[in-house]
Amino acid sequence: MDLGTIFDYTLIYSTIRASTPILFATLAAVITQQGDILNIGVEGIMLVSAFSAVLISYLTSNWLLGIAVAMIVGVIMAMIMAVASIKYNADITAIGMAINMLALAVTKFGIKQFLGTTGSFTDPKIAGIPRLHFGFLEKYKYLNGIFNNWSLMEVIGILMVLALTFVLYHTVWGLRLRSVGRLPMAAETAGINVKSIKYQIMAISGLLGGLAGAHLSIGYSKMFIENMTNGRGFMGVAAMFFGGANPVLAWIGSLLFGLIDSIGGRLQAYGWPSQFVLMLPYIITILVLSVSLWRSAKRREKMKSSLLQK
Amino acid sequence: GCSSQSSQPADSSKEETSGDNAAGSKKLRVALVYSGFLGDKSFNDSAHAGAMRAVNDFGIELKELESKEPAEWESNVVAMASEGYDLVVCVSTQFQDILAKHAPEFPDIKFALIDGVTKGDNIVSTTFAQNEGSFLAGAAAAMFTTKTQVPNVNADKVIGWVGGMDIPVLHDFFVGYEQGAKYIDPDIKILQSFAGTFNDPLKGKELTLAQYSQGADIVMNVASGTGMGVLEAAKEADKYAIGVDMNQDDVYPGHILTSMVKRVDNATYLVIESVVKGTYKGNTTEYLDINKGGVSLTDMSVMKEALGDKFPQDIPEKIAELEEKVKSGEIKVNAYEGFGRK
Amino acid sequence: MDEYIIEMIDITKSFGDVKAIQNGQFNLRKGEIHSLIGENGAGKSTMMKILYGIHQKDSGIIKIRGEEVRELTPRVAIQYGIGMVHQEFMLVGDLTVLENIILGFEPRKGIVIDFDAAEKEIKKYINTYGMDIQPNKKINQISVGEAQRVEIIKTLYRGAEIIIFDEPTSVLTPQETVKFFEILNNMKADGKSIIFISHKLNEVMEISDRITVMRQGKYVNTVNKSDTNKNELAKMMIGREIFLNIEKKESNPGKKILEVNDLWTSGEKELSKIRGISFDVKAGEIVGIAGVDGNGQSELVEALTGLRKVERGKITVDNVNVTNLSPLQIREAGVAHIAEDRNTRGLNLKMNVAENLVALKYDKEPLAQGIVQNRKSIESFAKQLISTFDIRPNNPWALAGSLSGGNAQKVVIAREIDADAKLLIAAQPTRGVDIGATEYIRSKINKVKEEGKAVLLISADLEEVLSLSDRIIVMYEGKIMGILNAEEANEENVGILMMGGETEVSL
Amino acid sequence: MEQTNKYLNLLLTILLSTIIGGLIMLFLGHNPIEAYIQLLRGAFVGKLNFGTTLQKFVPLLLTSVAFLVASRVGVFNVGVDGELYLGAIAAAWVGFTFTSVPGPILILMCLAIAVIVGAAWAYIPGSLKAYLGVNEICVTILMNYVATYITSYLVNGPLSAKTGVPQTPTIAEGAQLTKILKPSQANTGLFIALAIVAIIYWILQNTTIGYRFKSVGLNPMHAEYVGINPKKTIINSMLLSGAVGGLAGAIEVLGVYGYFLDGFSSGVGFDGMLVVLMVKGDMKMVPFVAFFIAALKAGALGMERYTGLPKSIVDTIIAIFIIFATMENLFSFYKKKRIKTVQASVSERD
Ligand SMILES: Nc1ncnc2c1ncn2[C@@H]1O[C@H](COP(=O)(O)OP(=O)(O)OP(=O)(O)O)[C@@H](O)[C@H]1O
Ligand SMILES: Nc1ncnc2c1ncn2[C@@H]1O[C@H](COP(=O)(O)OP(=O)(O)OP(=O)(O)O)[C@@H](O)[C@H]1O
Ligand SMILES: [Mg+2]
Ligand SMILES: [Mg+2]
Repeated sequence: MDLGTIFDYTLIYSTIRASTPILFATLAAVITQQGDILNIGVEGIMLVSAFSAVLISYLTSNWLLGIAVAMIVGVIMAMIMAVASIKYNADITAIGMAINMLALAVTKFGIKQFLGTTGSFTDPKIAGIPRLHFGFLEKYKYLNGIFNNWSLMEVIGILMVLALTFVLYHTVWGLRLRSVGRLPMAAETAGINVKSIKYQIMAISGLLGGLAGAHLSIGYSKMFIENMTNGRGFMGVAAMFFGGANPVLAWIGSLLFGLIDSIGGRLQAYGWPSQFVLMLPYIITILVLSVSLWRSAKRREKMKSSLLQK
Repeated sequence: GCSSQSSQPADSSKEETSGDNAAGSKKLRVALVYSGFLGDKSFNDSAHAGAMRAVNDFGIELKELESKEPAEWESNVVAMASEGYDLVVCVSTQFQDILAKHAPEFPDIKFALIDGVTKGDNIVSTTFAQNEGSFLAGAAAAMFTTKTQVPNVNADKVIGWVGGMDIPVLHDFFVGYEQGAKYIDPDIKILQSFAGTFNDPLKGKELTLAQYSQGADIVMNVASGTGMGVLEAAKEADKYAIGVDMNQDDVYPGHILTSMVKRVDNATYLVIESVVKGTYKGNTTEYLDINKGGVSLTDMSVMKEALGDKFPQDIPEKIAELEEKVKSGEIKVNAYEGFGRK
Repeated sequence: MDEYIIEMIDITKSFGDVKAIQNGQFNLRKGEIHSLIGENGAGKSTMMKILYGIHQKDSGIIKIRGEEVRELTPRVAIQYGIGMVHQEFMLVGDLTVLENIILGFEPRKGIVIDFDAAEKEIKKYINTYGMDIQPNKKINQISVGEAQRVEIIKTLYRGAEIIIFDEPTSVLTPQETVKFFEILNNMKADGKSIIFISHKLNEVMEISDRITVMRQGKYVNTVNKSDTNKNELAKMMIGREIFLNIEKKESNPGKKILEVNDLWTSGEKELSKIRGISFDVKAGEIVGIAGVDGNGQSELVEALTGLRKVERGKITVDNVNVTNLSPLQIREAGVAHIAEDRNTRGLNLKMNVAENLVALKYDKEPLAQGIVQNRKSIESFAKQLISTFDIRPNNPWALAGSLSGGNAQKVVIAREIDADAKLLIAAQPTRGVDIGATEYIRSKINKVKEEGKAVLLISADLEEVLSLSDRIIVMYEGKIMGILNAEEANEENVGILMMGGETEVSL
Repeated sequence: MEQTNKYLNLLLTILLSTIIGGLIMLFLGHNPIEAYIQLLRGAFVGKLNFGTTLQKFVPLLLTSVAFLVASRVGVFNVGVDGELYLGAIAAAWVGFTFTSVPGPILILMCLAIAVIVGAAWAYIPGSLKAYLGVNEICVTILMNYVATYITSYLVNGPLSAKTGVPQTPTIAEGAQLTKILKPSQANTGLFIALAIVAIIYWILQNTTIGYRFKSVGLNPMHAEYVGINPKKTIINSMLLSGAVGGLAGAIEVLGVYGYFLDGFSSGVGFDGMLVVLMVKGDMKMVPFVAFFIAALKAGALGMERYTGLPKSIVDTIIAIFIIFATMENLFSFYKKKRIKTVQASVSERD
């Protein structure tokens, strides 16, 4: 086995590329988790948005419009969840799973109804989200390989991580959101409208889920295939847990997925049984989650220890 | 035990004939049962195309049932048989056991199995020598990867292969592909990946890009929906791919060297035709190998047009030569366990 | 009367079938301290939560500065200059003191929070009222007293002119209470109007200008402090005269049942880690542990009952080493435990009374044969305890969560006393229970002692500790400040020890 | 009073989703009445159709109960699918390996191994949850992927029938459960499932095990305090949950397929979870709702066959139904009225 062709510089960009579809889902889960809502419906939001993005981009040949509509559709889906869970007290997990199911069904007959085909749809008329190409980088092999030709969405993804961090920890709204997620009574008594904030984060989650979907269908690829999210929303939720709902840590979680995925793809080529390579990201995530919790439990215990005091 | 259902075929046929103004004679009723969904631009779509040709040519009545769930495959087959369809075509190897189990329960119904073999007086099986077609694809890929005059082709002797689910029939493809490549150049390195699913184009794309980054210039897909991602990766990375099942050459012209066509459409058309013409004979197996035109490579004309004079003309020439050798038996292509001539 | 800045007239409020308030009346003059008193569940908190907009009244009129306000939410209340320091602090543990204070009223530079401006503003209050806090610490890391100061600054920061304190002193030491009253008087001098909720009559008599009494959701009366006295107030609160001091028989301690030797544990907070304490409890005596909440009492109880890991040291029960055994093993060694928090530990509110009562014996004969539960025996067992301990309603299938605080506590007491253990650990046995039930529970605990069992009583209520115990251990910051015999202990010297001070009588 | 409201709610929910589904069909240019008739026919009329309903009911019932068992201790076992797969392949392995064992014993062996494997698999998320506090929803979702890949590896490698289809060899004739309602695939697994469910209900309701589950599920702090070990209880319930999940897989193999087929069951575990969430933990309702969903799914097949309406419409209706069913006070108009009248009478008295 030639390790050089597995761990070379192209792995850096391929990690970014493979992690971005998960990253948006991760952030969609992070923002709601900050308000104590486990948004397991990201998967479905993504799927419907991916479909809308392709549909609009195909009909108008305008990728911006595609993204915009994907985001609107994402918000609509999220609002269904929000109304059901906030106004009508529905179990958020149940609603999330129902939304996922709804998304699968709706897109299935959506393809047939609006695109006149089944299963999958691709067409040259679909306008894709552009890539950022810098001519001056071409001279340098490594810089070119790592930084050139990023998809616009990959850049936006990272900007989103920074933006979310900023919003959560430096703005008024972020402070209020964090208090809502941790002790809603405190927020309520500070005159903060807890429900309104919960609706807001669900809406933002819908926007991010919409971006996630749009990236999937007109950014990362230019097609729509039934169930093309294929668990990426769930992976996003896992990455969110990994990062304890902190945007930067959760981003690292999704990068980890991307990295393992990329390495896995390369390892397979050397004859590893495909199934074992394919299950690696899942196993490693479980391991990392367990180890990090085990360690933090230990650390907390140590910190709490009375023997170390005085 | 299907007597209790006798009323059903009657009334549904009534509905359908009422909408049918054609000649008084009853239309032949054909059902196609898939083990997945249409729209894969490969295996299933190909069968669908064949069936549609039969609809055009013979005016048959066609019912298609798609499903991904094995439990539903079985009940779909049984339901179609109970409904009294004249011919039930099962489009996938996966129906082998289901047919073996249920065909005897419906002795008056004709069954056909595409891409698999099941014995039975009312079953016609068709299989393909995908290994032979893949042999040619492998040879073409092996030659192509060193043609540095073609843009973005490096001198490295590395080619790729991306499969959908890791199931036996895909290995039959791979065995041929590998043998073909090694036939051209024993030193060639072949990267093999499975996406683990037939409908995750993103995964297919990622795997393909990984293979490109490991030096492959051309990657064959045998991956149904996942394969869409393989082809897209070729276009995006400005590299090359090989299509499968149907002629995928013009999906991204100039990036798909050729396609290994499996004439599922022909197989479907032929079995319907045999029933129309009354030549259907149960308990037979049609082995559609390269000799019978069951598998073949496309003529690379799309690629030729795209590359112009950079197109390596020696490839189609060599492939034509190899094709003859395979046909004549001079080259014997290996098959994966459970496949090949029986 | 237009001099009132708050008028609440004919307020009613129900929670489902519970009529929390039926005829609520309350008013407040500018610049006065007006106490609201009543037994547990009298509706004090509910009245004030309605005023602060947390609960919506079912009917009635609320006027603020003479103006009728129909739609009250916390935000509206804050705009009217009302602030509330809640019975349970409304502080977000993960956030800093500063963040908690400015929450909802953040000074900003553009969309960014201006933390510097906030800190400057807060310094003003710290200086004016002499309230010491550390703005950049997380709430998790500060003491209860400090948390209360944070709550007060929070209301001041929001511009409150009318401040409601819901049982503010229940978590404070006598000395801290003195300091707290100073702050209250400062605020009054500053022109703030204050509502003070309590059921401690001493405090009420000390601080108030006027006093309103509620009983069982109904308004009883409003009196000037100068026109009343403690006895009259007590009668109004309870509707009868009551004497809490139970007769304490001369104790007759037997052999040591519980021995604790150099015990160390971790703690929820820095101050509540147990750091090397030793003591014992003998058969036939009640040892009381006094101390301000959060000085390690909870941790001690948890360590003794197997709910918290012991890091060093040894615990024996009747000469059996139970250090770090499981709660079940410790119970089997002869320990019963009245948990300090009936809602989370002591009871399973979502199970019925019978299920709660059998929790210690559900898998023993005759309540179960093998793994099969015997519904009939469970019912008769529960009914018997219900009648012995006078639990109301006497329906074994009622949900524990539907019981009033006092009756819920009786379920816990019944179960633990029925366990008939050598050692009863009673943590805050009467917390949040009304006077009638308190009297009953204390007499039951005393009876356990008289039966020759060992009792360890932990209570934040100094009066309770003093009136029941034979010996009193005072804890401060996870250590024992002193162990006093009942005769030599009084509110003053125990109070000083509770503050970490020195006193001559300490042994 | 409360009870009737709940059932009334469910009926109203069904009605509402049916109407919405009908509107969607109208919008898509189909006749909803016709479609619903075909749906009912597809679910109930004729041996094939009714049999298909029963065949779908069995695994759904078992996965619902598997999820229910874990949910009693407050654990969200989304991993029933994984347990089902591993149980299924283990049962298949025993079934085709020990062919000389007499039928009934072989069946028991198959069920036993599936139970063990399913339980062992569920032990992982259970113990991670109990001892490390790792979120079980996250872990079980991830473990489902792992389980699918493991079975996929086995069925394409060591346990492959080598026929070109990714499946194991067929299990011994004697181990196959008898089909009822031929030509449908309904089988005597139905009775095994019903018996198992009855036993589990009995355990949950009448035994000390059930008491412990309930106690831990409703308040683990209290349970710990009275001497029940919440960690062990969580793990035990996950073991039981996994066992039932594994059993569901075994019954599918022994009853429906006769072998393990790669990817044979998509998402029954999820469906089971949804059933439980819909009834909000009311155990008695689980079988009925599971049957209802199974009938809808089977009916959808029929509807697609007879009308050409895509099955996805029924999936849409089911999803809408779930969304409404999980809402709490959706149909509270009559409740509100009640409270208002109570208040009115109160103020009258005062
Ligand atoms: N959030 C709630 N939802 C439903 N019922 C509640 C709630 N909070 C309290 N109750 C009801 O209040 C009654 C007594 O509870 P509560 O805790 O107020 O007791 P208390 O001793 O009167 O007050 P406290 O413990 O606050 O001093 C019970 O009947 C309980 O069901
Ligand atoms: N959220 C709630 N849901 C249901 N019942 C409640 C709720 N809050 C209070 N109650 C009930 O309303 C009544 C009044 O409770 P409230 O908390 O106002 O009493 P309180 O006078 O403050 O008592 P305490 O001295 O214990 O704080 C109690 O019987 C309580 O059970
Ligand atoms: Mg090359
Ligand atoms: Mg109160």
